[in-house]
Amino acid sequence: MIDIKDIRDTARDMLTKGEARAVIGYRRGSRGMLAEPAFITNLEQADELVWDPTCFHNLSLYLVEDRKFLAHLRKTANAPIAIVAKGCDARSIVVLMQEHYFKREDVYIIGVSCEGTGVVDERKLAPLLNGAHATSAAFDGDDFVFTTAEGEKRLPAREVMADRCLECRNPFPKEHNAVFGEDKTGRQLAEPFAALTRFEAQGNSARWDIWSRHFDRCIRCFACRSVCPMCYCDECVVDSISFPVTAETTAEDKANRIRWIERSAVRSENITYLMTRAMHLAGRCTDCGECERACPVNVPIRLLNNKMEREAREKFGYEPGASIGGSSLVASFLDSDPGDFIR
Amino acid sequence: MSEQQTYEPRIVAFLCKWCSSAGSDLAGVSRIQYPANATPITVPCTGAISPMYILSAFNKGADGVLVSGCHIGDCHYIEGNYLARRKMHLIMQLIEFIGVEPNRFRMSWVSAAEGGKFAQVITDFVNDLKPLGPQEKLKKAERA
Amino acid sequence: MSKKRTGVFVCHCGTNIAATVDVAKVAKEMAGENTVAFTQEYVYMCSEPGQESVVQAIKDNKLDSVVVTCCSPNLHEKTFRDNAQRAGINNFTVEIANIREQCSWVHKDKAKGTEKAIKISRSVVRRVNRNKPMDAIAVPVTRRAMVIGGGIAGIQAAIDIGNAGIEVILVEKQATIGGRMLQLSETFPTLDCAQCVMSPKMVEVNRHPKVKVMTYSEVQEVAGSVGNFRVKVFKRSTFVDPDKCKLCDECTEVCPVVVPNEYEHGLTARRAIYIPYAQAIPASFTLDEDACLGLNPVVCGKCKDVCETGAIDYDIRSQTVTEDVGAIVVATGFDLYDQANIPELGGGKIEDVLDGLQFERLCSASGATHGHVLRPSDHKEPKDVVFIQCVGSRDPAKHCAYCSKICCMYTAKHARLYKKHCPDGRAYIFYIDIRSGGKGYEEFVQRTMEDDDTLYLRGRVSRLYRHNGKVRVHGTDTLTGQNVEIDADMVVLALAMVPSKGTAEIAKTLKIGRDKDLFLAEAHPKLRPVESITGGIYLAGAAQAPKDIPETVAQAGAAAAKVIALLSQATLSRSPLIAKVRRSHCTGCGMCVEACPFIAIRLEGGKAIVNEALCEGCGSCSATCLRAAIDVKNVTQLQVYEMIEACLA
Amino acid sequence: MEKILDKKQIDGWIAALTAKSQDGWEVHAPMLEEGIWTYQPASGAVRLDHPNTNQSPKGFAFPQREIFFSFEQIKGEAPRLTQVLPKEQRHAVFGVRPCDGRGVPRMDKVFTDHVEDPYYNARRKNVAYVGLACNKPPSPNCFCLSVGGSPVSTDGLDVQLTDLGDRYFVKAITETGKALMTAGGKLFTDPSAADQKQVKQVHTDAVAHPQRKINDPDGAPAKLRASFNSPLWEEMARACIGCGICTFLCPTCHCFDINDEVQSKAPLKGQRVRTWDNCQFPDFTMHSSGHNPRENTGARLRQRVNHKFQYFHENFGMHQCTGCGRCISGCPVGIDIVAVVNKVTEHAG
Amino acid sequence: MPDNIYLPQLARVSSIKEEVAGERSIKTFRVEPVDGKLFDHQCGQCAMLSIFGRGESMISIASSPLIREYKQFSIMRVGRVSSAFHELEVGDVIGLRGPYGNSFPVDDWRGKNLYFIGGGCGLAPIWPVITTAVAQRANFKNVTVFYGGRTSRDIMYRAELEKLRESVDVHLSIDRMEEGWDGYCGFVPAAVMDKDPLPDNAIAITCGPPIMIKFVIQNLNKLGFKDEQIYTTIENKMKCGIGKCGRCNVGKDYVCVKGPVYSWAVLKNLPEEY
Repeated sequence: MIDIKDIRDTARDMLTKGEARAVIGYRRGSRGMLAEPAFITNLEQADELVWDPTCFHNLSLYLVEDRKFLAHLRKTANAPIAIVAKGCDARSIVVLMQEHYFKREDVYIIGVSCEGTGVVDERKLAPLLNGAHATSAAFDGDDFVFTTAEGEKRLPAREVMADRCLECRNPFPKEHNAVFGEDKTGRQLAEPFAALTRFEAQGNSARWDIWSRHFDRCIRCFACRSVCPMCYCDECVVDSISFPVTAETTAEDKANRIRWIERSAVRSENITYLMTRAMHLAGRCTDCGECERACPVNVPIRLLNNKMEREAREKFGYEPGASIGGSSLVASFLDSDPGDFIR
Repeated sequence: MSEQQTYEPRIVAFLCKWCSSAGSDLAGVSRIQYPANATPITVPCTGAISPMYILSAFNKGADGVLVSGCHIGDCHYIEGNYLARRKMHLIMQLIEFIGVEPNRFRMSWVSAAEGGKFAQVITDFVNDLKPLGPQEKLKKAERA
Repeated sequence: MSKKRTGVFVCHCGTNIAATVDVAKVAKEMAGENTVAFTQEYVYMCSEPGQESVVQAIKDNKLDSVVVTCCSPNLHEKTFRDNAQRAGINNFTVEIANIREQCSWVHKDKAKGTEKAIKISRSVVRRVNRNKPMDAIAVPVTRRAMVIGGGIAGIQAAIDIGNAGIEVILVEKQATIGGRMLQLSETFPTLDCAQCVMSPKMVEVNRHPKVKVMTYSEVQEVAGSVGNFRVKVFKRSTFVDPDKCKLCDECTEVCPVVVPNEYEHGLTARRAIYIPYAQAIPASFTLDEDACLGLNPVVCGKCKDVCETGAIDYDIRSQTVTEDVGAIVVATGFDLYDQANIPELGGGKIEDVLDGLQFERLCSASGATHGHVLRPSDHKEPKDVVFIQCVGSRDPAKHCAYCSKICCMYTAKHARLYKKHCPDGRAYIFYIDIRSGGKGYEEFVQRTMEDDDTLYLRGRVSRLYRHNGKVRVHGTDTLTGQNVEIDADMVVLALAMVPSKGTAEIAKTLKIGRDKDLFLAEAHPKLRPVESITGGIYLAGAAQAPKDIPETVAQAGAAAAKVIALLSQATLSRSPLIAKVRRSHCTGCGMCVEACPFIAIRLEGGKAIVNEALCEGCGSCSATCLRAAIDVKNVTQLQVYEMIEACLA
Repeated sequence: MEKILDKKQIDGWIAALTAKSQDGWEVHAPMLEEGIWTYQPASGAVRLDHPNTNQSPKGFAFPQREIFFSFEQIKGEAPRLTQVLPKEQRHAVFGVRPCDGRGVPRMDKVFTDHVEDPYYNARRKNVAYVGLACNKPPSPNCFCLSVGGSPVSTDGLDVQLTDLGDRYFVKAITETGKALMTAGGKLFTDPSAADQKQVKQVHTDAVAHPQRKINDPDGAPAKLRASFNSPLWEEMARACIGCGICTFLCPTCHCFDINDEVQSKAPLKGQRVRTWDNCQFPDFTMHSSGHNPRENTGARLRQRVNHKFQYFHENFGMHQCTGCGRCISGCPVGIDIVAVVNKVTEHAG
Repeated sequence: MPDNIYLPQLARVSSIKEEVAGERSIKTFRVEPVDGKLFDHQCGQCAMLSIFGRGESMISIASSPLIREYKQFSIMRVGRVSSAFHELEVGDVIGLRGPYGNSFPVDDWRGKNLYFIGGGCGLAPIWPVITTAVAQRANFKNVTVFYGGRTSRDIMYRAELEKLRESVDVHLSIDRMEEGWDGYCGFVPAAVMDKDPLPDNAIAITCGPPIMIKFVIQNLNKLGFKDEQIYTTIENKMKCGIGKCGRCNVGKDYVCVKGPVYSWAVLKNLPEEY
């Protein structure tokens, strides 16, 4: 069990000694039980830090934001930034460093092990609370404890945990500067890729029927990519809502942006967007599951990413976020890569 | 005539300049006949084929997409086809995963000497595409 | 900036295109393209009047770009680019739409052919719209050449290049140069002694002031491109200093190790320390590291002890040498098809069934039997000898599809050599048909049939097996329709020629293609027969296709001429179609750096930078970049995108 | 017109509306699909037991994608434009919550003020909203009472339903509403005095239900004006990821983009299309030069909040926010418009 | 205003003139109606120009309202739509809708001295006022035009400016000295200071790069011009032109409706979101 006091002490310690210019962590938000991202820069704020089953966010996103912000100001950081990171989040940080987005010494990783559990899936929780709204959530061994107006409700974590956590193989942040919680790597709460396997068991046309409805529903709010630390491109190639302009940018550059897809949120365009995103996350997605959680219309985006992840793992022996110096999935190859699909 | 007979699949064929495009030239020099359904786009190397090209071709209404390059070990640029093999594997898996017929995407190795093989690859592809009918799943609707 | 003004020139190619493509319709459709300011069709666009009309149209219509819809760009891209340049248009705004090889020649249905031709043309028009004029990159040339393979082809090429005053490095894998030709006894059709022809050549090349011979060496790695290759050569240690070695042979007498002699095709044995042939160049012994008891004086050290000149030194290390050259000739020669693939003919397991080269060694005065034809099993003179042609050749179902070209001739030669050695012996030749094109070749075969009383049997041999100390040969004479059964004392197989074992490896190292039969591929079967598909790399000899000696020597000379022509230029122009980084979009993730096969990209200040001297423009970087921050000039993602659009319009 | 409709009869009413003879309404009602409530064409089995729909019903009059016109041009000729107006089809949207009902007049303001938007009008005139009062707040983030609304508001609605257990109390708000009810004919019965009493009680209880609260909604416009340069904006937007959830789910967000979608380049064929846009996207206000008047998430959060609580109020005398709470519930990172408005207004004094 | 405000009128390009060459080139397009007549406009108003298949762009109308046969637009090549404009040829047909926005209160300025201060492509939005003032020369007292470009090649409307000298004062400037240049050398705000214009009974109208406008206004204030005497125009990204698409607002006002013309007295009190 992680004692939140340890995290708070670490944060305070880092700030006091000037070893970190900020600590990115979680704090209680204004919406019921939910935690929200917090940017701690002074000692008092450190006491706001929380660690509970609603700490969904992959905070490494904010490391990306931080770098963009510094770049915008043309500043360099005077001290590292500290960040609270779960297993999946820490792997994201590794991928970001693998892609030279920042250096190892720029980040102080306060690892938190999810131990035997993970984060809650609000959609699984809601029916179990019978319409009540939880005002707090806490870890307790293999259970989650929720407070509602009707009193305390204890539920086995497995029943309300997010699929991504059930299927997680590495709930322990291997890459870290400090770490809290027990290393339960190898715990097997559910088969890895269980949801994917279930989905894939269906035939081609059944899969299409399901996906076509999902693709129809997408409203292209881009929450999936906005919430994703890997989607750090200044301009998304497939459908951008931003365009980096520098002194070197010519009118021609601006005029010649490729419109791979239209802005219209129609099925064909949504598919191309989501598929491109899946391709671009292949070998980079560490299955933090934030895209799927953020999606306001419940598109199971994780399945797409999982599919790529499993292909990479099974066919190319590739694990995203395994090492900072590792090769990238699509920029490397092995002689033994499968080629039997080629005529 | 039934629709099946009149339907002619539209194929975009990405050919590497050194092997498959040359192989396609050889098919021409050898006058080996094959269906006219595939429009070639010559690129320097299969390694230069972005997965976006495949998705875009389907988005713009291709019934099938072919990627053809040098045999493994023969790449003019040493490793381009290795990189392509990996990328194309992923994109093919993804396309199939969402329920698009896997036969709509094809990859082949055709060397500069394999004119006959090139013709065969196109012929087979067209034959495999015909029963599938027009590709509507990924295609941008004319007017929606 | 204003809109591009493209001219589209549609070629009929006589009826080659016009018969199956409605050329007028193609021109009309192209005229509807936004950027097309002029269209024209003509019966032969590549002819003088055709080209002249293009120049005129460019001038009259102020065109800035040209699309010629005609044959493959491999044929006339340069023609039309040069032509357009005469009219003041940059080379790189001229593109070819291939509607002949990739369209009219392969489709009969005119409606469909026309439709496809329009799509092809339209896609190229859209591409050209985004083409940027640019200048070729000038690169200095390294005035040195390398020849890989020290057989007759390599030696000839090296001498020819050296004679032009250009430094050459001749790299040979074996301990001596000379290759296959040095193993032959006499050569057809003149029956002159191979070694008598070969030895002076070997000496000449070895003594040539411009040629450096590296034997016992292999090419490991090649970087760079035409004009500037950097080659790493692995030079194996012979443990013998050739300058000190006096060829006294005392070392072999004390060496306790005996292994089969590969230079004699296993007909004899050699020691761990040996000299391949008496005429070997360099004239020095070689210590076979693999066979030696361990290069360790404690274990053996007898050769070292006995060597008076102190030429043997166990501490000489193998080394990797880096050589900068501007051009490379590949002459890696041939091997014979592996008998193990043909079990019905003994699969290489019957002692008295020999291959052609073994028989050459038997006939050779320097060979195991000092020129006496004796059969291996009992060292007796064979009285009935069966020669079988086309073994492994011309058999697309099971073996090699091609004709090995020289077997008819050397089998006839073998029969005659045999008859010379054993005038009372009987020679039988199984053949499919006789191919004797070549100066004096047909006469040579006729003489073999008539004067030397050789029995030519038209047909295939179905089986060979040992029978009462002889080899029973089951065959059919298709002329009489009779089954033939011969109990032979010796059988000689004219095995197919295949590219030498190292050829696959060297092709990979050099990035040059191979054809369907795995010989090295020439850039064009007719017009560029000695060039590989990679600039600056040339082909000579049997590594490219089966051929005889005069043809090999001719090709070697041609390759040398190409090298000389190339290296006579002060600078070479490199294609400017290389990668370009869009810095605003580059995040410095380094994927392109990793994907680049040419180590042409590096990260600097958080952005990718392309080394223009190394980039080959393959585009692997561009397809790998997640943010389209790197593109190959004139084959940009935008251009491909628009081509896709055009194909599906 | 006030009537009682047995819950079992609602499908009958819908059937009556859908019937050709009754000018062919297309009826839409909230359905649960893949874990979310969406408006879907309804033919039967309608049970209005949804909390609130995932997306607001604004799309009926202002769809995410609207084709303005198509264009065609052959090289050398003038383009031909063909106006594409929405199909004449009447839509009755059932189960609209009061907050979403209050979104309708706000959208009307935007699209009819200054100049009329022909596409919005063409659709709007054919949409009827059949509302459903909130007996208790359907979401923990509801705050309609703070923005001048109420769980029993009838603003923007044509009919209001109130759930009385086994039956609905049905009240026509507009003439269109009356027509809708008339179509149901005998399915409706007259309310008894007890019904009248019960509905009053339900409404009173509904309003009394605790909700989230904006502390000083009336003072907000002035206080926000005064806080334009407050450092709070950037601080509160630190977590903002710039996605479009808050605006795309909002019943009153109306920003849009206009683009040409090209099917063929030569001959030119395509359409000019309007799509929803979002003030939280970085390129929303970015000039071609790269200059962006609202450069960071702070400025963009301020735009969203000020638009709803200051600018709209200054222009039309009402808050643009109707308190549905979707932007709060939907935000992946916990940006909470109630908390934001409260914090800024508190700091403004 | 037509029924469908989003449906553009077709207009044919009748002449194209390259004003400034180079990477950020400027071309002036004169367009005439394909059929029917064009809308009337007032000085300072804008129109939404379409290239079908490319999109729309809001451009200020550079011709005088007194000219009804055609409208003129000077467009700098900066992005997607403007690049497409630069590829147009005479005879091509574009789309046009408008007019949008407010205008300069020219009628209120009768009997006053007018100072026009422009920089770069900022001459185009105030050009209709200049040409109107010249056409109705008697209505105004002194009319003075200050205009500057980075180099002499960046001066737009060169010939027109020379012709203007016949009736009004024209002071041209470039940033750095060039051979053969006989005008002022230095930045536009300094060029204005150099001539020391008097604020009495005067109106100053300025348009150009934001940084230039900022210093022009500072200098005008120094010279004694009151904020009410200074006018400028602003540009924000626009899509609809009618205050609905929600992106061009500065505070509660949509620039496409309440702008683009502002007196500094008004503008300086608005949030700086432009």
